Amino acid sequence: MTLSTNLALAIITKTKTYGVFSMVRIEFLGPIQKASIELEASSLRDVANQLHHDKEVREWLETAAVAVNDTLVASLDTPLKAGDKVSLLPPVCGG
Amino acid sequence: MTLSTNLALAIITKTKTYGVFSMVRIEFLGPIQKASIELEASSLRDVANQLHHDKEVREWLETAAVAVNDTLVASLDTPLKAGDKVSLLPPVCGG
Amino acid sequence: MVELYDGALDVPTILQRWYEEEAMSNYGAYIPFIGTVRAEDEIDGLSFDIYEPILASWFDAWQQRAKEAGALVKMAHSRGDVPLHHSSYIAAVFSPKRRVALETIDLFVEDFKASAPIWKYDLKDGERIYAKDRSTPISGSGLLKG
Amino acid sequence: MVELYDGALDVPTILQRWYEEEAMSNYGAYIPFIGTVRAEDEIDGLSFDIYEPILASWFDAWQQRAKEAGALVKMAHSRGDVPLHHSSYIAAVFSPKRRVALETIDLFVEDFKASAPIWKYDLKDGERIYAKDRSTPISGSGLLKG
Repeated sequence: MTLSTNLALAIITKTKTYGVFSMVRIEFLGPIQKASIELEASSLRDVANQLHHDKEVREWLETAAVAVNDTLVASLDTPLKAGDKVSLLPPVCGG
Repeated sequence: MTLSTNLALAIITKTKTYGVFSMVRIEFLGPIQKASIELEASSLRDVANQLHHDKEVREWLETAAVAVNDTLVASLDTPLKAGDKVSLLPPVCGG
Repeated sequence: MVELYDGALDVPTILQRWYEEEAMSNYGAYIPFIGTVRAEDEIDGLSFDIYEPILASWFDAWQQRAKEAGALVKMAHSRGDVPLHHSSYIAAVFSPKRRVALETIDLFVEDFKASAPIWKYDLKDGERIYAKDRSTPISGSGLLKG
Repeated sequence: MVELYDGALDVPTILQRWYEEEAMSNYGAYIPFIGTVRAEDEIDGLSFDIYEPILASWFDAWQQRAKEAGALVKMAHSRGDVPLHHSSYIAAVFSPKRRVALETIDLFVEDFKASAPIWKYDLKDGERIYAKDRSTPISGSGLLKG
Protein backbone atom coordinates (compact mmCIF):
# COMPACT_ATOMS: atom_id res chain seq x y z
CA MET A 1 0.00 0.00 0.00
CA THR A 2 1.14 3.53 -0.64
CA LEU A 3 1.10 6.22 1.99
CA SER A 4 -1.95 7.85 0.42
CA THR A 5 -3.84 4.53 0.46
CA ASN A 6 -3.05 4.20 4.16
CA LEU A 7 -4.28 7.71 4.80
CA ALA A 8 -7.49 7.09 2.84
CA LEU A 9 -8.15 3.93 4.83
CA ALA A 10 -7.53 5.76 8.07
CA ILE A 11 -10.02 8.43 7.10
CA ILE A 12 -12.60 5.82 6.12
CA THR A 13 -12.06 3.99 9.42
CA LYS A 14 -12.44 7.22 11.37
CA THR A 15 -15.54 8.23 9.47
CA LYS A 16 -16.93 4.77 10.04
CA THR A 17 -16.28 4.89 13.80
CA TYR A 18 -18.01 8.25 14.10
CA GLY A 19 -20.56 7.24 11.53
CA VAL A 20 -22.29 4.54 13.59
CA PHE A 21 -25.59 6.07 14.64
CA SER A 22 -26.95 4.61 17.86
CA MET A 23 -30.06 5.25 19.88
CA VAL A 24 -29.29 7.59 22.81
CA ARG A 25 -31.55 9.19 25.40
CA ILE A 26 -31.64 12.97 25.91
CA GLU A 27 -32.71 14.22 29.35
CA PHE A 28 -33.70 17.81 30.12
CA LEU A 29 -32.94 18.82 33.70
CA GLY A 30 -34.34 21.42 36.08
CA PRO A 31 -36.45 24.13 34.49
CA ILE A 32 -36.43 22.71 30.94
CA GLN A 33 -40.01 21.59 30.82
CA LYS A 34 -39.65 18.64 28.47
CA ALA A 35 -39.81 14.88 28.89
CA SER A 36 -36.73 12.92 27.79
CA ILE A 37 -36.49 11.89 24.13
CA GLU A 38 -34.57 9.31 22.10
CA LEU A 39 -32.37 10.19 19.13
CA GLU A 40 -30.04 8.46 16.67
CA ALA A 41 -26.55 9.96 17.00
CA SER A 42 -22.89 9.04 16.65
CA SER A 43 -21.55 12.02 18.58
CA LEU A 44 -22.73 15.08 20.48
CA ARG A 45 -22.49 17.02 17.21
CA ASP A 46 -25.40 14.96 15.87
CA VAL A 47 -27.37 15.70 19.02
CA ALA A 48 -26.69 19.42 18.67
CA ASN A 49 -27.81 19.39 15.05
CA GLN A 50 -31.09 17.71 15.84
CA LEU A 51 -31.89 19.75 18.96
CA HIS A 52 -31.54 22.96 16.92
CA HIS A 53 -34.74 21.98 15.15
CA ASP A 54 -36.63 21.67 18.46
CA LYS A 55 -38.19 25.05 19.29
CA GLU A 56 -38.75 24.27 22.98
CA VAL A 57 -35.14 23.24 23.49
CA ARG A 58 -33.29 25.63 21.17
CA GLU A 59 -33.39 28.58 23.60
CA TRP A 60 -31.63 26.51 26.27
CA LEU A 61 -28.68 25.44 24.10
CA GLU A 62 -26.81 28.74 24.67
CA THR A 63 -26.64 28.33 28.42
CA ALA A 64 -26.96 24.60 29.11
CA ALA A 65 -23.98 22.44 30.08
CA VAL A 66 -23.92 18.85 28.82
CA ALA A 67 -23.22 15.56 30.55
CA VAL A 68 -22.82 12.14 28.96
CA ASN A 69 -23.67 9.34 31.39
CA ASP A 70 -23.54 11.87 34.25
CA THR A 71 -20.08 13.21 33.43
CA LEU A 72 -19.81 16.81 32.18
CA VAL A 73 -18.21 16.95 28.72
CA ALA A 74 -16.49 19.74 26.80
CA SER A 75 -16.30 18.53 23.17
CA LEU A 76 -18.89 18.13 20.42
CA ASP A 77 -16.79 15.23 19.15
CA THR A 78 -17.61 13.18 22.23
CA PRO A 79 -18.66 9.85 20.69
CA LEU A 80 -21.95 8.22 21.69
CA LYS A 81 -22.91 4.56 21.79
CA ALA A 82 -26.21 2.76 22.16
CA GLY A 83 -27.92 3.45 25.47
CA ASP A 84 -25.85 6.53 26.34
CA LYS A 85 -27.60 9.22 28.37
CA VAL A 86 -27.08 12.86 27.37
CA SER A 87 -28.22 15.43 29.96
CA LEU A 88 -28.76 19.15 29.45
CA LEU A 89 -28.08 21.22 32.59
CA PRO A 90 -29.39 24.80 32.49
CA PRO A 91 -27.88 27.56 34.73
CA VAL A 92 -27.81 26.56 38.39
CA CYS A 93 -28.51 28.28 41.70
CA GLY A 94 -28.25 26.09 44.75
CA GLY A 95 -28.18 27.31 48.33
CA MET B 1 6.80 90.03 74.63
CA THR B 2 9.19 88.91 71.94
CA LEU B 3 8.71 85.75 69.96
CA SER B 4 11.46 83.99 71.92
CA THR B 5 9.79 84.87 75.22
CA ASN B 6 6.53 83.39 73.95
CA LEU B 7 8.34 80.26 72.95
CA ALA B 8 10.10 79.97 76.29
CA LEU B 9 6.76 80.37 78.10
CA ALA B 10 5.20 77.71 75.92
CA ILE B 11 8.03 75.32 76.72
CA ILE B 12 7.73 76.04 80.43
CA THR B 13 3.96 75.52 80.31
CA LYS B 14 4.39 72.25 78.46
CA THR B 15 7.08 71.03 80.81
CA LYS B 16 4.89 71.97 83.72
CA THR B 17 1.89 70.06 82.40
CA TYR B 18 3.99 66.97 81.88
CA GLY B 19 5.88 67.55 85.05
CA VAL B 20 3.00 66.86 87.45
CA PHE B 21 3.73 63.45 88.90
CA SER B 22 0.63 61.59 90.05
CA MET B 23 0.06 58.21 91.59
CA VAL B 24 -1.00 55.70 88.92
CA ARG B 25 -1.64 51.94 89.09
CA ILE B 26 0.25 49.51 86.85
CA GLU B 27 -1.49 46.18 86.10
CA PHE B 28 0.23 43.17 84.62
CA LEU B 29 -2.10 40.99 82.56
CA GLY B 30 -2.14 37.33 81.55
CA PRO B 31 1.12 35.47 82.01
CA ILE B 32 3.05 38.32 83.70
CA GLN B 33 3.17 36.89 87.19
CA LYS B 34 3.16 40.08 89.16
CA ALA B 35 0.66 41.87 91.37
CA SER B 36 -0.25 45.42 90.40
CA ILE B 37 1.95 48.23 91.68
CA GLU B 38 1.63 51.99 92.19
CA LEU B 39 4.02 54.52 90.70
CA GLU B 40 4.46 58.29 90.51
CA ALA B 41 4.41 59.33 86.84
CA SER B 42 3.44 62.25 84.61
CA SER B 43 3.42 60.28 81.37
CA LEU B 44 4.00 56.76 80.07
CA ARG B 45 7.66 57.70 79.57
CA ASP B 46 8.06 57.89 83.33
CA VAL B 47 6.40 54.49 83.67
CA ALA B 48 8.77 53.02 81.06
CA ASN B 49 11.80 54.45 82.84
CA GLN B 50 10.79 52.98 86.18
CA LEU B 51 9.74 49.56 84.86
CA HIS B 52 13.16 49.13 83.23
CA HIS B 53 14.58 48.80 86.72
CA ASP B 54 12.19 45.93 87.55
CA LYS B 55 13.87 42.64 86.60
CA GLU B 56 10.61 40.64 86.57
CA VAL B 57 8.92 43.08 84.23
CA ARG B 58 11.77 44.18 81.98
CA GLU B 59 11.66 41.07 79.75
CA TRP B 60 8.00 41.75 78.92
CA LEU B 61 8.50 45.36 77.79
CA GLU B 62 9.67 44.31 74.27
CA THR B 63 6.44 42.47 73.45
CA ALA B 64 3.75 43.98 75.69
CA ALA B 65 1.14 46.40 74.39
CA VAL B 66 -0.03 49.17 76.73
CA ALA B 67 -3.49 50.42 77.66
CA VAL B 68 -4.35 53.48 79.73
CA ASN B 69 -7.74 53.14 81.41
CA ASP B 70 -8.50 50.16 79.12
CA THR B 71 -7.73 51.96 75.86
CA LEU B 72 -4.68 50.83 73.90
CA VAL B 73 -2.20 53.69 73.40
CA ALA B 74 0.63 54.27 70.94
CA SER B 75 2.70 57.13 72.38
CA LEU B 76 5.11 57.38 75.30
CA ASP B 77 3.97 61.01 75.66
CA THR B 78 0.51 59.87 76.73
CA PRO B 79 -0.08 62.01 79.87
CA LEU B 80 -1.18 60.37 83.11
CA LYS B 81 -3.25 61.76 85.95
CA ALA B 82 -3.94 60.59 89.46
CA GLY B 83 -5.78 57.26 89.57
CA ASP B 84 -5.05 56.29 85.98
CA LYS B 85 -4.69 52.58 85.28
CA VAL B 86 -1.85 51.46 83.01
CA SER B 87 -2.12 47.84 81.77
CA LEU B 88 0.60 45.74 80.16
CA LEU B 89 -0.76 43.20 77.66
CA PRO B 90 1.71 40.46 76.63
CA PRO B 91 1.31 38.56 73.30
CA VAL B 92 -2.16 37.04 72.94
CA CYS B 93 -3.56 33.76 71.66
CA GLY B 94 -7.31 33.36 71.98
CA GLY B 95 -9.38 30.67 70.32
CA MET C 1 -22.23 11.81 51.00
CA VAL C 2 -24.42 14.84 50.40
CA GLU C 3 -27.48 14.78 52.67
CA LEU C 4 -30.72 15.67 50.86
CA TYR C 5 -33.94 16.43 52.72
CA ASP C 6 -37.48 17.09 51.55
CA GLY C 7 -38.30 20.66 52.63
CA ALA C 8 -36.50 22.87 55.13
CA LEU C 9 -33.42 21.68 57.00
CA ASP C 10 -33.40 21.07 60.75
CA VAL C 11 -30.30 23.23 61.20
CA PRO C 12 -29.56 22.79 64.94
CA THR C 13 -29.85 18.99 64.67
CA ILE C 14 -27.57 18.75 61.63
CA LEU C 15 -24.96 21.14 63.09
CA GLN C 16 -24.94 19.14 66.32
CA ARG C 17 -24.71 15.74 64.60
CA TRP C 18 -21.78 16.85 62.42
CA TYR C 19 -20.04 18.38 65.45
CA GLU C 20 -20.43 15.15 67.40
CA GLU C 21 -19.45 12.94 64.44
CA GLU C 22 -16.05 14.68 64.31
CA ALA C 23 -15.63 15.29 68.05
CA MET C 24 -12.75 12.81 68.30
CA SER C 25 -11.19 13.45 64.86
CA ASN C 26 -8.82 16.08 66.30
CA TYR C 27 -9.85 18.88 63.97
CA GLY C 28 -9.28 22.30 65.52
CA ALA C 29 -11.70 24.24 63.32
CA TYR C 30 -15.30 23.57 62.27
CA ILE C 31 -16.98 26.12 59.99
CA PRO C 32 -20.56 25.56 58.85
CA PHE C 33 -22.17 27.91 56.33
CA ILE C 34 -25.98 28.04 56.72
CA GLY C 35 -28.12 29.44 53.89
CA THR C 36 -31.59 30.69 54.82
CA VAL C 37 -34.48 31.80 52.58
CA ARG C 38 -34.78 35.60 52.73
CA ALA C 39 -38.00 37.56 52.36
CA GLU C 40 -37.50 39.59 49.16
CA ASP C 41 -39.37 40.32 45.94
CA GLU C 42 -42.58 39.29 47.69
CA ILE C 43 -41.81 35.59 47.42
CA ASP C 44 -43.49 33.05 49.69
CA GLY C 45 -40.48 30.76 49.65
CA LEU C 46 -38.06 28.95 47.37
CA SER C 47 -38.18 25.54 45.75
CA PHE C 48 -35.31 23.35 44.53
CA ASP C 49 -34.72 20.65 41.91
CA ILE C 50 -31.57 18.57 42.31
CA TYR C 51 -29.91 16.24 39.86
CA GLU C 52 -28.39 13.78 42.27
CA PRO C 53 -25.91 11.76 40.16
CA ILE C 54 -23.88 14.80 39.14
CA LEU C 55 -24.22 16.40 42.59
CA ALA C 56 -22.73 13.22 44.05
CA SER C 57 -19.74 13.22 41.69
CA TRP C 58 -19.20 16.97 42.20
CA PHE C 59 -19.20 16.39 45.96
CA ASP C 60 -16.88 13.36 45.73
CA ALA C 61 -14.37 15.45 43.78
CA TRP C 62 -14.59 18.12 46.49
CA GLN C 63 -14.13 15.56 49.23
CA GLN C 64 -10.90 14.50 47.51
CA ARG C 65 -9.75 18.10 47.02
CA ALA C 66 -10.47 18.91 50.67
CA LYS C 67 -8.62 15.80 51.80
CA GLU C 68 -5.50 16.87 49.89
CA ALA C 69 -5.69 20.25 51.68
CA GLY C 70 -6.08 18.48 55.05
CA ALA C 71 -9.80 19.17 55.42
CA LEU C 72 -13.17 17.42 55.44
CA VAL C 73 -16.36 18.79 53.85
CA LYS C 74 -19.99 17.98 54.63
CA MET C 75 -23.14 19.22 52.94
CA ALA C 76 -26.91 19.15 53.34
CA HIS C 77 -29.52 20.59 50.96
CA SER C 78 -33.29 20.79 50.64
CA ARG C 79 -35.39 19.30 47.83
CA GLY C 80 -38.73 20.91 46.98
CA ASP C 81 -40.29 23.81 48.85
CA VAL C 82 -38.67 25.79 51.67
CA PRO C 83 -40.65 28.61 53.36
CA LEU C 84 -39.31 32.08 54.19
CA HIS C 85 -36.83 32.24 57.10
CA HIS C 86 -36.14 28.51 56.92
CA SER C 87 -32.83 27.07 55.75
CA SER C 88 -32.16 25.10 52.57
CA TYR C 89 -28.39 24.68 52.61
CA ILE C 90 -25.57 23.82 54.99
CA ALA C 91 -21.98 23.38 53.89
CA ALA C 92 -19.29 22.67 56.48
CA VAL C 93 -15.54 22.30 56.64
CA PHE C 94 -13.43 20.66 59.34
CA SER C 95 -9.65 21.05 59.46
CA PRO C 96 -6.81 20.94 61.96
CA LYS C 97 -5.75 24.36 60.61
CA ARG C 98 -7.69 27.61 60.88
CA ARG C 99 -6.41 29.07 57.57
CA VAL C 100 -7.21 25.89 55.64
CA ALA C 101 -10.72 25.81 57.12
CA LEU C 102 -11.42 29.49 56.32
CA GLU C 103 -10.10 29.23 52.77
CA THR C 104 -11.83 25.93 52.06
CA ILE C 105 -15.29 27.03 53.20
CA ASP C 106 -15.03 30.06 50.89
CA LEU C 107 -13.92 28.03 47.84
CA PHE C 108 -16.42 25.26 48.57
CA VAL C 109 -19.43 27.57 48.91
CA GLU C 110 -18.48 29.58 45.80
CA ASP C 111 -17.91 26.48 43.69
CA PHE C 112 -21.18 25.06 44.97
CA LYS C 113 -22.96 28.21 43.73
CA ALA C 114 -21.26 27.97 40.32
CA SER C 115 -21.36 24.23 39.70
CA ALA C 116 -23.73 22.15 41.82
CA PRO C 117 -26.63 20.85 39.67
CA ILE C 118 -29.42 22.46 41.69
CA TRP C 119 -32.14 24.70 40.28
CA LYS C 120 -33.93 27.35 42.29
CA TYR C 121 -37.50 28.56 41.84
CA ASP C 122 -39.35 31.43 43.48
CA LEU C 123 -42.66 30.49 45.05
CA LYS C 124 -45.01 33.38 44.31
CA ASP C 125 -48.82 33.45 44.22
CA GLY C 126 -48.97 29.67 43.94
CA GLU C 127 -46.53 29.58 41.03
CA ARG C 128 -43.05 28.06 40.82
CA ILE C 129 -40.88 30.43 38.77
CA TYR C 130 -37.33 29.52 37.68
CA ALA C 131 -34.86 32.03 39.20
CA LYS C 132 -33.20 32.55 35.84
CA ASP C 133 -31.58 35.92 36.62
CA ARG C 134 -29.87 34.62 39.76
CA SER C 135 -28.65 31.42 38.09
CA THR C 136 -25.14 30.75 36.79
CA PRO C 137 -24.31 28.76 33.63
CA ILE C 138 -22.13 25.79 34.56
CA SER C 139 -18.56 26.06 33.25
CA GLY C 140 -18.47 24.74 29.66
CA SER C 141 -22.10 25.57 28.99
CA GLY C 142 -23.29 26.44 25.47
CA LEU C 143 -21.55 23.39 23.98
CA LEU C 144 -24.58 22.47 21.88
CA LYS C 145 -25.33 25.97 20.63
CA GLY C 146 -23.40 25.12 17.41
CA MET D 1 -21.86 41.33 74.00
CA VAL D 2 -19.16 38.68 74.10
CA GLU D 3 -20.37 35.58 75.96
CA LEU D 4 -17.81 34.20 78.41
CA TYR D 5 -18.17 30.78 80.02
CA ASP D 6 -16.18 28.97 82.69
CA GLY D 7 -14.72 25.88 81.00
CA ALA D 8 -15.71 24.26 77.69
CA LEU D 9 -18.48 25.70 75.53
CA ASP D 10 -21.76 23.88 74.94
CA VAL D 11 -21.43 24.29 71.18
CA PRO D 12 -24.75 22.81 69.93
CA THR D 13 -26.75 24.91 72.41
CA ILE D 14 -24.97 28.16 71.51
CA LEU D 15 -25.20 27.54 67.74
CA GLN D 16 -28.91 26.80 68.08
CA ARG D 17 -29.63 29.82 70.29
CA TRP D 18 -27.84 32.21 67.92
CA TYR D 19 -29.62 30.65 64.93
CA GLU D 20 -33.00 31.09 66.62
CA GLU D 21 -32.20 34.63 67.84
CA GLU D 22 -31.72 35.76 64.24
CA ALA D 23 -34.36 33.51 62.64
CA MET D 24 -36.61 36.46 61.76
CA SER D 25 -33.83 39.01 61.01
CA ASN D 26 -33.85 38.13 57.30
CA TYR D 27 -30.16 37.30 57.07
CA GLY D 28 -29.42 34.83 54.28
CA ALA D 29 -26.08 33.57 55.57
CA TYR D 30 -24.97 32.41 59.03
CA ILE D 31 -21.34 31.29 59.43
CA PRO D 32 -20.12 30.14 62.82
CA PHE D 33 -16.42 29.31 63.34
CA ILE D 34 -15.92 26.75 66.13
CA GLY D 35 -12.46 26.31 67.67
CA THR D 36 -11.76 23.02 69.44
CA VAL D 37 -8.79 21.95 71.59
CA ARG D 38 -6.59 19.56 69.60
CA ALA D 39 -4.51 16.76 71.08
CA GLU D 40 -0.91 17.77 70.30
CA ASP D 41 2.42 18.09 72.12
CA GLU D 42 1.05 15.74 74.80
CA ILE D 43 -1.08 18.44 76.38
CA ASP D 44 -4.05 17.54 78.60
CA GLY D 45 -5.98 20.63 77.58
CA LEU D 46 -5.74 24.41 77.33
CA SER D 47 -6.49 27.19 79.77
CA PHE D 48 -7.38 30.82 79.12
CA ASP D 49 -7.07 34.18 80.86
CA ILE D 50 -9.24 36.99 79.51
CA TYR D 51 -9.04 40.72 80.16
CA GLU D 52 -12.68 41.61 79.81
CA PRO D 53 -12.73 45.44 79.57
CA ILE D 54 -10.51 45.53 76.47
CA LEU D 55 -12.17 42.44 74.98
CA ALA D 56 -15.51 44.26 75.28
CA SER D 57 -14.24 47.40 73.54
CA TRP D 58 -12.52 45.34 70.82
CA PHE D 59 -15.80 43.49 70.24
CA ASP D 60 -17.88 46.69 70.24
CA ALA D 61 -15.60 48.15 67.56
CA TRP D 62 -16.08 44.96 65.52
CA GLN D 63 -19.83 45.09 65.97
CA GLN D 64 -19.74 48.60 64.47
CA ARG D 65 -17.43 47.56 61.63
CA ALA D 66 -19.66 44.57 60.82
CA LYS D 67 -22.76 46.77 60.90
CA GLU D 68 -21.24 49.11 58.33
CA ALA D 69 -20.58 46.09 56.08
CA GLY D 70 -24.17 44.90 56.55
CA ALA D 71 -23.35 42.10 58.96
CA LEU D 72 -23.74 41.05 62.61
CA VAL D 73 -21.06 39.31 64.68
CA LYS D 74 -21.43 37.14 67.79
CA MET D 75 -18.78 35.54 69.94
CA ALA D 76 -18.39 33.10 72.82
CA HIS D 77 -15.18 32.12 74.63
CA SER D 78 -14.08 29.94 77.51
CA ARG D 79 -12.37 31.12 80.69
CA GLY D 80 -10.10 28.72 82.58
CA ASP D 81 -9.51 25.08 81.65
CA VAL D 82 -10.85 23.33 78.55
CA PRO D 83 -10.10 19.62 78.05
CA LEU D 84 -8.94 18.00 74.79
CA HIS D 85 -11.59 17.71 72.07
CA HIS D 86 -13.81 20.30 73.73
CA SER D 87 -14.40 23.76 72.27
CA SER D 88 -13.22 27.08 73.67
CA TYR D 89 -14.24 29.55 70.96
CA ILE D 90 -17.16 30.34 68.67
CA ALA D 91 -17.27 33.37 66.40
CA ALA D 92 -20.22 33.86 64.08
CA VAL D 93 -21.31 36.21 61.34
CA PHE D 94 -24.80 36.84 59.97
CA SER D 95 -25.39 38.80 56.77
CA PRO D 96 -27.95 39.11 54.01
CA LYS D 97 -25.07 38.60 51.56
CA ARG D 98 -22.97 35.48 51.13
CA ARG D 99 -19.78 37.34 50.11
CA VAL D 100 -20.01 39.75 53.04
CA ALA D 101 -20.51 36.85 55.44
CA LEU D 102 -17.57 34.84 54.06
CA GLU D 103 -15.20 37.81 54.06
CA THR D 104 -16.30 39.05 57.48
CA ILE D 105 -15.84 35.71 59.27
CA ASP D 106 -12.30 35.51 57.88
CA LEU D 107 -11.35 39.05 58.95
CA PHE D 108 -13.08 38.71 62.32
CA VAL D 109 -11.38 35.41 63.23
CA GLU D 110 -7.94 36.65 62.11
CA ASP D 111 -8.25 39.95 63.96
CA PHE D 112 -9.46 38.05 67.02
CA LYS D 113 -6.29 35.95 66.90
CA ALA D 114 -4.10 39.05 66.55
CA SER D 115 -5.82 41.45 68.94
CA ALA D 116 -8.24 39.96 71.46
CA PRO D 117 -6.79 40.19 74.99
CA ILE D 118 -6.85 36.47 75.74
CA TRP D 119 -3.88 34.41 76.90
CA LYS D 120 -3.52 30.70 76.29
CA TYR D 121 -1.77 28.15 78.47
CA ASP D 122 -0.97 24.49 77.85
CA LEU D 123 -2.10 22.14 80.60
CA LYS D 124 0.65 19.55 80.94
CA ASP D 125 1.50 17.29 83.87
CA GLY D 126 -0.52 19.47 86.24
CA GLU D 127 1.22 22.67 85.12
CA ARG D 128 -0.19 25.71 83.33
CA ILE D 129 2.40 26.86 80.77
CA TYR D 130 2.01 30.12 78.81
CA ALA D 131 1.82 29.30 75.06
CA LYS D 132 4.46 31.93 74.30
CA ASP D 133 5.55 30.57 70.91
CA ARG D 134 1.99 30.53 69.54
CA SER D 135 1.14 34.00 70.86
CA THR D 136 1.07 37.22 68.85
CA PRO D 137 2.19 40.63 70.12
CA ILE D 138 -0.74 43.07 69.90
CA SER D 139 -0.22 45.80 67.29
CA GLY D 140 1.74 48.64 68.87
CA SER D 141 3.47 46.41 71.40
CA GLY D 142 6.95 47.23 72.66
CA LEU D 143 5.98 50.84 73.47
CA LEU D 144 7.67 50.73 76.88
CA LYS D 145 10.85 49.05 75.73
CA GLY D 146 12.49 52.50 75.54
